[in-house]
Amino acid sequence: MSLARRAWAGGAARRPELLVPAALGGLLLLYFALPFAAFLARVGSTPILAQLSAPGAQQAIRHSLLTAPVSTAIATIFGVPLAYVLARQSFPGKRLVEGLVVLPLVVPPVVGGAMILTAVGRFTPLGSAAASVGIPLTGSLIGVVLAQTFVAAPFVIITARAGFGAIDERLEQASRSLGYGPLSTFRNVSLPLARGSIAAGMVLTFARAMGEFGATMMVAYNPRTIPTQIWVDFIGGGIDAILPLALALFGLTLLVVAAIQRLGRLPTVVER
Amino acid sequence: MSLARRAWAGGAARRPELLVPAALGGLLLLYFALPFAAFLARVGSTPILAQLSAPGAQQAIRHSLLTAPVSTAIATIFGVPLAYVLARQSFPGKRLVEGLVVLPLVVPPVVGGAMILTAVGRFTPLGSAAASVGIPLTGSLIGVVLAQTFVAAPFVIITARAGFGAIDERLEQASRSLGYGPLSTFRNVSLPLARGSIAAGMVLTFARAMGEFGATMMVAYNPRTIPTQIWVDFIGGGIDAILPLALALFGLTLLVVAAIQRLGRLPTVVER
Amino acid sequence: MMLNVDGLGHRYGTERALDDVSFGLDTGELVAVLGPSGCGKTTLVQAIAGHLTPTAGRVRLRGHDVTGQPPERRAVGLVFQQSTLYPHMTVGENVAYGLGPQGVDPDEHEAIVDEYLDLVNLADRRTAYPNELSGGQQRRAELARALAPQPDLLVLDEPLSALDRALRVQLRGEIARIQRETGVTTLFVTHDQQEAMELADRLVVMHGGAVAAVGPPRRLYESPPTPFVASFLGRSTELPATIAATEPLRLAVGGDELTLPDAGRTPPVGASVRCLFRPHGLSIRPPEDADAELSGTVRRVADLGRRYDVTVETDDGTALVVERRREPPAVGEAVAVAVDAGSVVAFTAAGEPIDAA
Amino acid sequence: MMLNVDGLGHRYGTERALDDVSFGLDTGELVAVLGPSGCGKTTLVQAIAGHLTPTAGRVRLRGHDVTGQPPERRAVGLVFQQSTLYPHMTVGENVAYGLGPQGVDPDEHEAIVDEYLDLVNLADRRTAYPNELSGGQQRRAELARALAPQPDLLVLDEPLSALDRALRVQLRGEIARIQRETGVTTLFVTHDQQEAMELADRLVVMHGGAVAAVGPPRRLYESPPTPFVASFLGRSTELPATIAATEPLRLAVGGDELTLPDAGRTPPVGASVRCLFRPHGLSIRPPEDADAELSGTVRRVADLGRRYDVTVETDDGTALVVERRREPPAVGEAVAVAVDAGSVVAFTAAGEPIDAA
Repeated sequence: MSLARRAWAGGAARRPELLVPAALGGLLLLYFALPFAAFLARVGSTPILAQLSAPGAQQAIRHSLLTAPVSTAIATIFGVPLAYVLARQSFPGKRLVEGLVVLPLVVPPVVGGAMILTAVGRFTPLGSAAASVGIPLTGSLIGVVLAQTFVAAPFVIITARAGFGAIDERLEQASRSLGYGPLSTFRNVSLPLARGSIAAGMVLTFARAMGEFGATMMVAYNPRTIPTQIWVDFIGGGIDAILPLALALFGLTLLVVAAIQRLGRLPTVVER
Repeated sequence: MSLARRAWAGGAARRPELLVPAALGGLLLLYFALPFAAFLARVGSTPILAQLSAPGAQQAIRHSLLTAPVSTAIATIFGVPLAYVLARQSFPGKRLVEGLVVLPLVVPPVVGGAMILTAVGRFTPLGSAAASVGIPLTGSLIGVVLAQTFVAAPFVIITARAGFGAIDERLEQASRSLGYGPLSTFRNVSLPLARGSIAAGMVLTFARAMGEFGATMMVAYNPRTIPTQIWVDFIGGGIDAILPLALALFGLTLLVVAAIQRLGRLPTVVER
Repeated sequence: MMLNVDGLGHRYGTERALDDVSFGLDTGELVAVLGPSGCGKTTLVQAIAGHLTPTAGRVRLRGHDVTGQPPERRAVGLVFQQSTLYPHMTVGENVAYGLGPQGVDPDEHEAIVDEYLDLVNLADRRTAYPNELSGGQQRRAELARALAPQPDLLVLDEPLSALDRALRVQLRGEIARIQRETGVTTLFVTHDQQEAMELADRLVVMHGGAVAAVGPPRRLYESPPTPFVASFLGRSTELPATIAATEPLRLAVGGDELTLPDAGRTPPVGASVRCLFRPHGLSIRPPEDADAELSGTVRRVADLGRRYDVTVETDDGTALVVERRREPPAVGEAVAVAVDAGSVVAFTAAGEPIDAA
Repeated sequence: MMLNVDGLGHRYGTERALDDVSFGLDTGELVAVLGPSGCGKTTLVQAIAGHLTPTAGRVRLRGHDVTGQPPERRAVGLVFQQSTLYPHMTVGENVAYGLGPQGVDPDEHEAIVDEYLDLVNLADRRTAYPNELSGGQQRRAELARALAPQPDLLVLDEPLSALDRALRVQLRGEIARIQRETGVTTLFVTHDQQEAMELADRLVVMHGGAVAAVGPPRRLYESPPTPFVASFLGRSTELPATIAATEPLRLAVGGDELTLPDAGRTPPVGASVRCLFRPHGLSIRPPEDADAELSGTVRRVADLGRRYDVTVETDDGTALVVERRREPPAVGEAVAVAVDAGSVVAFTAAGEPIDAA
């Protein structure tokens, strides 16, 4: 079968009929690449470090590097079990749950922010109760985490679910029949085999959390994260004022993509 | 085999060991559901129509309903051929292309906006040349489309690619051997079989384009789309001022999710 | 009895997958569950191993009712058609995996793994990963893993169906040897009657979720209780016939008469019966041969190297396959076909066997 | 010649999948390409159908070189192991799909579809969708679709390998009938030697990307050119032997001597040879039987209903399978084994056949 599989690839390797779609797609790729290239060229002629050491930029970076990992951790701890249940179990209302998982992905971030405000805003019962015991749910780092988690958690759920779904359930059954309970089986078999997918999902969630802008603007305009700081700087100083912080964010993004590619999982997961 | 497949599902139907992960995941689902519920409850007590008929709101809705379909069309026309090539062909540099497709997905929207500005901003060669012939690439509906396409196009590419990838290449080979050329085969076999995935991808791209905020703020703060108008209204009037427009966006989102669920493709595509 | 399956039934929604399935396995026995796709074999395996709770009936292991027990509480080793070796563990680690829950002293794991890898002739692949093994080696590693914890019962669910014929025949012999050497009670599930008959002490033939027959291969082959069992256990051609006389039992088939050995109970003269002819019980004769019961025209001759399969179309249009070792007749030739009465199995119109006493 | 494959070679990167493969098919012939997994069968099919451009050699259809032609320019009908019926079309639409490019008048499509659905006994499922068909019906619909455009060549790539044995045997007969009725030149690719021998006029045996033998089943079975062909075409046990005398040819095997029919060319006395014994060419005798060439102990008796397969372990430890129709000996019994010299195939140490003249 291995030969057979390679046969298709080999046959495809000289398919002239793919030239037209490749040319069409190339235009889109060019449009993706052009802004990147222009951005990098422009950044090259800017004093990066000086601007990054300004107190506002420093603080924004600190806030982002604090909140995004926390949001990712929350999304992973609660999302991976959910992903496993969705991959393994059918139950009444499953489509509703699936819809709920996808919703934050398609709800515009500003609407998501508005929704969070209606739920935990300062003048809601929940928000005022929390604020009165000294835990402000908006305009605080907690608010940032709430916004990021809402918007970014679906990525790790969906990707981990794909990973669990790709594991033949019989591998788990074999483990049970070899004497391991459900928890040991999950730890010994399901988790190691889905590790790549879970990591890819965490990386996507982290990237989305780092870049979160719309919902954060509504829920916690202060304290600033990198994206909100970029906006403030942009209002004040235009494009050149924001290049250093944008580059910092972009650098983190590049790291993320490199990690995805090195894990080698995203294309697979996305492909199948 | 059909019996065998159902055997697993049936066996899973009473697996008590899934209660703990289900409970953990339920907390996350609750956090997704709570803001929605609070939002809908709050909206119920607001004079929607009056506010939606204000000229600013009307114009924002018009702009959004004009730009998002155009962006979706561009992404589809160029993205679906690219998806087909990625699903069927291996070539040197494919990983780079895949990285390029994923990048706009993980680049923070504000950074994406900054990148577009460095490429086609008013003071760049490209931007000034276009503006001089009367086609302003920023601060215009064209700018909105540029921002939306950059941010939203990956969705239709990735989803369509998954759809094409799921088609056994031998179905296409059979069509070729029955006398159809590559183009007829694509039209008769590949396209109909991937239709569900392509539609789901278009729906996701449309939703993302409708909700686009960060990049649009940078590239075209004016003319206003619904998300940018929401932000402006929020600054001026707080949460209650934006509920009608947010509801309009949310309503469109709900339509989108319903369409996805009805097409029945997203969970499958995402799952595998 | 090592395994007792008692009145097992299962439904998926409204679809009945298993219907009142009962049989047992003695210690050390190798029994094959044989049936076509969709006959409920897989559901049966899942219920015995504990991955599915049947909607009716009981499963007993060593006399203990385990119907409600989870799989990890039953000592049932399981090998599926697809490999379930863990890709993130070496072959040795896979084989050792089942030893932990048995409370085997970790110091002894190494020796036990060696022993079982030796048993399946895989000692030199201990540090390999499953994806580095050939298809046959994967099967053997899987057997070693299932056997190492010394299960009460080994269940092999179509273990060879995904393999090439040559490998399948080879591994069949390996499984027989391994079962002989370990003495493990084995349930071998397959759709391949040749495989089942070659390996098993007894067969459980399943059809439509129910047990169609239980017994040793030879008895079921020679005296099948239903036409389904008769045709599933070996090639045969069915011809309609009527009872011409009862003592001795004579059947009218295709214009000729055929005398069968005395039967215990027979339908009355004139009743319709279903006759199944085995290819090896038929022989080609010259046309007009006085001893031959049937006549027809040769439609096809398949050369199988060792023998020819000659397809003869009888005068009423039925295609009859006849085995022949010598030079076959030519296509188009008119021939007579003699029937070895001992190889014919006959059933009443209702499917009751007419026992050749 | 309908198809000529001439010196076909293909590499995937540095891996050689096909190596100088040449053979031809006469019009109306049914030829089977037979070989184990990974022998290059699939690559060969892809090259013949035009879905892959071979790195060496030519493919000719009706004498025209089509090596560089795309698949749609070759009239090759293709059926794979997996169903490739289009799920969004009915069975009738699937069968009609190939008629359009042939320029068949659309008014005639209906009649042609009816004709081919009749041919495969599927006329009543015309408006069904493929997922409503059983596995066997899908195969037949696929055959109808491949045949409807009346291809020059029908290529069946393991068409039955995914099916249960009972269905496989039944469809094998169907394929033979359909091929006979349509007269289409057919290349049948399989790993199952029984399937190949039953269906094919000639075999092309492949091994490691190259052609190991071409010829009618019986000739290859009786006079295999290599040990691989000998063992792949039928069960056999290999025993090492040495030449004891050359006229007549006598071999020393396991302490005894075995006289073979006169051979054309033989190695010198004392040379090592490889002897393959067919199970049906061996027979169990009482121990100390003067005519028996080998002796050993019965290790296993498998009851196959029609016959027993008796595994005898010879004194040097080789397991020899012997077919027996009568009551078999008991396990553990000491027996002698007589060899039918005519069924033995012998090769030099280098794998050259020692032709029984």
